[in-house]
Amino acid sequence: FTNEPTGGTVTLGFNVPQSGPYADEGADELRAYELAVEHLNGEGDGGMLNTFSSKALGGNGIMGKKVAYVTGDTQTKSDAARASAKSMIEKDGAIMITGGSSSGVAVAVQGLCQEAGVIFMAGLTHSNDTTGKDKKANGFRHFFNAYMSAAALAPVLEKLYGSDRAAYHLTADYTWGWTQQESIQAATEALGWTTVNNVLTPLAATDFSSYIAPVLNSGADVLVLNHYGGNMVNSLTNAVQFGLREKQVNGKNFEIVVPLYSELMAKGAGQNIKGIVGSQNWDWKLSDEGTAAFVKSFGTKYGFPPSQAAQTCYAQTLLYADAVERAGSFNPCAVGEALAGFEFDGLGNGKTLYRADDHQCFKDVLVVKGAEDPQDEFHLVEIVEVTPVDQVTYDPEHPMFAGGALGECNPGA
Amino acid sequence: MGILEVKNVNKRFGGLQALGDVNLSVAENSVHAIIGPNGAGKSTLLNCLVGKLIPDTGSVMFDGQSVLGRTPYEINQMGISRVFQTPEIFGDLTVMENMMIPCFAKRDGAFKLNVIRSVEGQGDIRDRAEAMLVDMNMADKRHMHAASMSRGDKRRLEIGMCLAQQPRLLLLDEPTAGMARADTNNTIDLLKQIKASRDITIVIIEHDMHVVFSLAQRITVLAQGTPLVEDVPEKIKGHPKVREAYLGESTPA
Amino acid sequence: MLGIKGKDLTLLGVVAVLALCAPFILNPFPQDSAMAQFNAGYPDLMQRFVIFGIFAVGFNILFGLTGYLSFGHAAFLGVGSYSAVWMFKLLSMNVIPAIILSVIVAGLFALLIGFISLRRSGIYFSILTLAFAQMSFNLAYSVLTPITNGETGLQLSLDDPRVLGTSVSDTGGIPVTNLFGLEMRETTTMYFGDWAFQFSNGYYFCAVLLLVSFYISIRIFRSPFGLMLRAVKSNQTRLNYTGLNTRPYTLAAFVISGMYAGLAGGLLASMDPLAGAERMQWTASGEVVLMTILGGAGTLIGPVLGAGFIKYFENIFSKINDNVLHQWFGGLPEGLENGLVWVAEHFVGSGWHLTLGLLFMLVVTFLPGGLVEGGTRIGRLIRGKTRRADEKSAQSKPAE
Amino acid sequence: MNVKPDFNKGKNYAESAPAFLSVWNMESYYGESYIVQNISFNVHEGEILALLGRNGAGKTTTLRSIARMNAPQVTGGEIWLDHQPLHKMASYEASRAGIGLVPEDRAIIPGLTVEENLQLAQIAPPVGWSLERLYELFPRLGERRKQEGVTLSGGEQQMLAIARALARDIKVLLLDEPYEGLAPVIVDEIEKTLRIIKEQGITTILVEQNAVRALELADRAVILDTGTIVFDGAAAEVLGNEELRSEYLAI
Amino acid sequence: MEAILLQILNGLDKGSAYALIALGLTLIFGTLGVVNFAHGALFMIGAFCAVTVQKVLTLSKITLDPTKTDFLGNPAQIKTPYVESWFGPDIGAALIDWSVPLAILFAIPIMLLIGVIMERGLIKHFYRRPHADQILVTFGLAIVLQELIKHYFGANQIATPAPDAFRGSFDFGAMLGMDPNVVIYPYWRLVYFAFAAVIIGAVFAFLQFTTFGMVVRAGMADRETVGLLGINIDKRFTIMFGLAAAVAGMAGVMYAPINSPNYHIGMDFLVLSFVVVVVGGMGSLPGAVLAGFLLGILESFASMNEIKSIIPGIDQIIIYLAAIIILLTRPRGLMGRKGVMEE
Ligand SMILES: Nc1ncnc2c1ncn2[C@@H]1O[C@H](COP(=O)(O)OP(=O)(O)OP(=O)(O)O)[C@@H](O)[C@H]1O
Ligand SMILES: Nc1ncnc2c1ncn2[C@@H]1O[C@H](COP(=O)(O)OP(=O)(O)OP(=O)(O)O)[C@@H](O)[C@H]1O
Ligand SMILES: CC(C)C[C@H](N)C(=O)O
Ligand SMILES: [Mg+2]
Ligand SMILES: [Mg+2]
Repeated sequence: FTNEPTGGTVTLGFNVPQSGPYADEGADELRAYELAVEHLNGEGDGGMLNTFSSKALGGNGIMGKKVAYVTGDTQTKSDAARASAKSMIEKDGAIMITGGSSSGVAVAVQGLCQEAGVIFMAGLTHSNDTTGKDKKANGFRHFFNAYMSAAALAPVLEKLYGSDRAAYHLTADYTWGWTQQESIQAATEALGWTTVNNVLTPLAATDFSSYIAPVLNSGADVLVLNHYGGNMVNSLTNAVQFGLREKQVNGKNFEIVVPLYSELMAKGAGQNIKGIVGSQNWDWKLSDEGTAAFVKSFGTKYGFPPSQAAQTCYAQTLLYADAVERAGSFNPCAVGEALAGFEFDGLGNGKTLYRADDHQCFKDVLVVKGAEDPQDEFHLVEIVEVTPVDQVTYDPEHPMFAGGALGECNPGA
Repeated sequence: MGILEVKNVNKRFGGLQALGDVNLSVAENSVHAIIGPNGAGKSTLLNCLVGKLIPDTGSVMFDGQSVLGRTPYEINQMGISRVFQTPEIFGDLTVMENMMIPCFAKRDGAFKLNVIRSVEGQGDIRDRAEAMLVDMNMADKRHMHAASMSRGDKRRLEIGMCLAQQPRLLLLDEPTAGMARADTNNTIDLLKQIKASRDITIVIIEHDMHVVFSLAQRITVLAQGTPLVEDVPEKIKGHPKVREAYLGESTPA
Repeated sequence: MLGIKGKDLTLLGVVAVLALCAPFILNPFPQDSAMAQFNAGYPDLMQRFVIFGIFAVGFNILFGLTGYLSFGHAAFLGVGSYSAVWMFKLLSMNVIPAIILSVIVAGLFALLIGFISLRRSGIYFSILTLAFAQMSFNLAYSVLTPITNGETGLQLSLDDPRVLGTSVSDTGGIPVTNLFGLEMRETTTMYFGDWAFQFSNGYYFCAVLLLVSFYISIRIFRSPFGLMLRAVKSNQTRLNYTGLNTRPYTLAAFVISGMYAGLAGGLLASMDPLAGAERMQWTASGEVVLMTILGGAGTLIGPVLGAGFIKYFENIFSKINDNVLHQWFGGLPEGLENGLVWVAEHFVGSGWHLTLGLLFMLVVTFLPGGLVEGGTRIGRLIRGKTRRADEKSAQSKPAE
Repeated sequence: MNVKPDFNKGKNYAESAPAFLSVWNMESYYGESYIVQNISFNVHEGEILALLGRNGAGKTTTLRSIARMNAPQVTGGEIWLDHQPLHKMASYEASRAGIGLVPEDRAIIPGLTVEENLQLAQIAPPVGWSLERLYELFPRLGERRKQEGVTLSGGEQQMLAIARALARDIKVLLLDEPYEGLAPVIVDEIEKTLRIIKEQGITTILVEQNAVRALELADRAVILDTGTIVFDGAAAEVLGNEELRSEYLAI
Repeated sequence: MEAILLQILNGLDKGSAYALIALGLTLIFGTLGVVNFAHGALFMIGAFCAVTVQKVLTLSKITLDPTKTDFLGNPAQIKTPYVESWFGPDIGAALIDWSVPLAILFAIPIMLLIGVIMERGLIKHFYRRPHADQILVTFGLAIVLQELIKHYFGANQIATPAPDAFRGSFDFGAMLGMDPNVVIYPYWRLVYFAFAAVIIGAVFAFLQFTTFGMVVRAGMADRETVGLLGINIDKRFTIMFGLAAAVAGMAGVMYAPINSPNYHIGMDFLVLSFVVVVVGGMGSLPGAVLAGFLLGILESFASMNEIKSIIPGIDQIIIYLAAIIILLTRPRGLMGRKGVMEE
């Protein structure tokens, strides 16, 4: 199989955005990867190795081989990401690729890994398509997805804002935006909300005022921002500038919802984020022992708590290593088999399942809110609710995920 | 009927009437000079002939065909070549290459997608350009960068380039301005020689009366955009109005 | 030979040797040495070198010869890629029809855009091409998603119809691009002691096309057509008054360089069957401009050097992380090691852009003619200072 | 034979009268081409020096070198104007020291009116003739003061260029082919002007292809050939020297 | 009707941003003949002046509070900004609140300095070089500046709010007698618009009515001749560059509250502002301003739902489409002069 490790080391490829708008997330991912490698090689305090329910890993590398790694820059472009991944595979002999920060990139790199015959641990990607119509046998996703965000958010939204609401959507015009919008619209309409409008905005837009300006007069009383990163920071800032949050429409307070949240975005949006609801994959303030162990080793090493990006990437590295140990082989097909249907706990998300049908991970989802009065710059987000996994689970044949095929695993040359 | 017929041409620049009702007829195979004070509109008139400017009214016929509404390259392809008042040459190319381009234009017309053969291989073009350089007394400068020549040399090169096209009508806008006396004389001889060896009509604008009187068969004096007189050189020389408005007292004969 | 001679033939020969021996030349360091990071001899990067070399060579036909600075050439590259991927999806995994279609479609696209943009010159032309390319990019990125698959990029899938060929390979995967059965991704590795050299079919296919492209570009440079293009750059007025219509010349140059871009795009897709919209973005158009200027606009070999230079930094420098740095400086005392790593890490890994930016500035400031001029200067240094004296005496000869 | 002029002792190498502008062993290059090849000559206060020679002889290059333009590069020699070392100056400093150049292409500044072109010359010290005085000398310019400079006819542009030089307080006027392209009447007029300027005590170097006219006006002449000086003497001497006339001037 | 008024307002505001950036760009472009790809970076640095001032004002004294713990279980740190402890909590808080306007004062000298250093150290060697070389070197510089900012401030956006007094919006519609909440406009954008108008007016007056302006205009057309007239044009070009940098910087400072800045903000604006400059006509200041507003308003209109439903995706291409149409119908853009940058 491709890049079978023969010497005393095994090489992993960490392909993260080092430039472009997601570079900060990329940097945090990289920190987590380095930490994971440290722990796998038995250095440091072991982090979540100690809390992981599977005990196959012994801190002596993977199957006795020391873990080495290479890093690359995806530039948040499918092209560059694939080039970078290719060089990891061709030049450095990487046996597994992980990372990324955009669904487009993840889908593109996943396709490459499938063809090259290596395992892809998806990292940050939230579009339904990654494990929906674009799923691949060699690819696995630990992160949650747009459907899950919507499913987790809906009950909270109902509780907070009632079931008689009219929503106006602004949506980033690409795969993640579309699936996010579709999901949240379906979930809120099920509550009885109506959807006034859905406006697609160019990904490159930086000033959203012309999209925000007509919202107040449209009859909507909720604005859903299906935006991420800079898009979200800017559209939210614009919305607040236009005074949307102080207005009353239909006799109710006007509200803004941001389905996909992150601490880094909260930082960019500053005060504007206060009280705004959204969902997260994980948060360092969770109280389980896996989280505590991870936050401790990450915080000690870097001086600040990890982001959800870091936790996702850390967990995926451990999961891959563990699967190799359990399979007793680096062969991607064996690893894939070990991962498919694997159920575990102790990595910070509670009980978790890698579903065999689509390689999507199922676990609890957090609903969070911008803190009203943050005690320091690490407490910008507070947890509103931990939505149990059952509530966000869907059928593999759900229409939002249908189409595409997992295909066969490919061990490569 | 002359080969070039200009009828009632008017041209205004904003408030300035640069040309007012210009009529001009140039006989085939003659040398016709246009003289006149600075700013009289001589260059403007030439511009109207080659498509650089479009007259506001009037007509310009070359060999029975109107040149108005045609692009400069079409007009050139009809057989009209022009030397500019400030030299227009290919500064980035060598003198030889400068000379080859009009030869290509003559042979291939306005456009030919000639990507396969090499310039080196075009013996006929090379020979013609070489011959022209010899005629212009510039053969030793053939590898020089055209931009780095002195002004007089640039002007000679430009004349050579126009002659290389073997035009039927050659328009010269102060061809010997700034040229050393020796080269001025050479140019006069060259023009005479070409005139003698084949059919060509020349319209020349010049302030150097030595050149004008050596070459011209007829002279039009332009003043403030309108022709003042038109006559043979001898008559012009003595014309009182012309002396006053243009020649001055110290004109060498 | 081949209708070219002298220096040009030598140059072609040098490029041929370099291209054929690239797997050796680019992998000068033993596999496990600390310097192995600098090896660039793996298929993907070698392919990129030659493909972007083709792109830049074509761009140079327009920019280097006519001086028309197109800021939208990436659009043709992108169009070429999309055409090729569609060919793979619909017709066959053979690269030949895909590449032919790429070149044709890019050529037609260039004809359309060139026809309109060439009505203007100078910066106005640049902005027109930029506007067209950005429009194409935005359309590809979202509006035309059914054709381009938006941000993700157009990929092959298991249910492509593929008239001449199968949708799914025997092993259940997506079939591989090939040249009449010769798989593009197939790579043979040769070991010499600690050294490993990779020979990839795909690379050699691209390299042959680079040689052909380069050869054609030499012919164009030396042809009457090339002379006319240089005349366009030098003085359009004179050209017009010499009876030549500049528009078809510039348009032909534009289309030819668009076809080169299409070929490059088609090859990119043939090596890795994905067409991302970003490759049409202005930054991508800017990149080929930078490659050409950096290497030496208007020179034959410059663009290829420039392309290699930029791609090397993008792919090699971005992958050096502090882990690697610690390895390099590992032998030194701790304090010194950390100091050096701290300094170096600003310039590599995520700092690779910084290094690239600095190099742009240095090269263009000190070598106005680009890398080629650097080469010339070194050559002159070696040959000594005798030249200048010669020139002096030549100049002082009487002019007439 | 070339001795560095010694201003302090009021002596110099070629003439007994003190040199006002002295060019000493000057060498100029365009890139790698050696154009002006080690030339030396003197100009005396108040005289008109005709600088003659064929096309490409290096006349323009010499003037530009004296005016300290960016190109050509002067690589050797010294230029002294009234005890000031011009060779150490940038062009704007040379202008302040008293050099006024009327370049061969006249260099009227586009986008500026006639009057603005003149005003521009009076921004930096030292200021010369007033605008009124200039308009008196060139009434045609006065009539066209609001017109954009570059739309003037050739002769008018020439006048403007000379007027612009006079608008500064200059010690030496460098004229590069001022008669080129001008109608004979205008040439007469400009010649008259040059005489007036001479009466003001301004020293002039005149480059001109119309050698006879130039020599009639000038006190002294220098003839250049391929970058070297082949004659340096009284103007009348050239007119009387058949050999010089035919060899270098073809007159 | 209201929708149109709303979009015009929006366009004005976007237009002022475009116009301000394009103004500086065309100043350098038009006066010095330099294609400055680093101009966006200057705008970005301006925005980061605002960030820096905010950071400096919020520099805090750290005390440990044993009653609370931080995320690692250590005693929590309590931060009090120095300005609050020095000037008292009220004045201190007000200073922090007004950090963006204060940053203007800080940005002007900084940007002038940066501009002067840039011109003296780099740009001046490129006046006589081809535009392509200028593009390469300034693009290189832009990358370097950008990477430096990224290195010190990170890649994420940094919130830089406007003073509290300018938060929220102003109900234009209600003022004109329409229903409330129909035509609203944020206060800070009004400020931005007014600010842009003042700067644009000042620059115009400066170039048109001062001798300095005339010299610079002359120097741009023919620097050699201007030198012949005894004028040290280099010095003036340096000042001009400093000014253009200051304009870009101020535009950046004031823009920070509208969009939280990140290191990339300059590049995002760069291409668009080039389009604006060229559509306006090379070297024409009024052209740049006109084109800025025109394209800003067009962009606003194109993002109206009513229009998008007729032509899908029009909002993504409108600027480029408009640019193409304008350049094809008006050869030198809206107000370009003949011969500038046409070779
Ligand atoms: N493009 C233009 N715009 C405005 N005025 C112009 C333009 N071209 C020429 N003129 C004016 O038209 C008049 C005639 O100019 P023209 O160049 O034809 O003169 P000329 O007879 O060739 O003079 P000269 O002998 O000095 O070259 C002049 O007053 C000139 O200023
Ligand atoms: N920009 C330049 N680059 C390179 N060489 C140049 C340049 N300008 C002039 N030369 C060369 O310098 C030499 C002298 O030129 P210069 O212009 O001084 O001659 P000139 O005596 O003024 O002639 P003319 O009477 O034709 O104006 C010529 O051989 C010319 O080719
Ligand atoms: C970075 C991810 C968490 C979200 C991203 N916008 C996506 O495309 O999926
Ligand atoms: Mg004329
Ligand atoms: Mg000269």
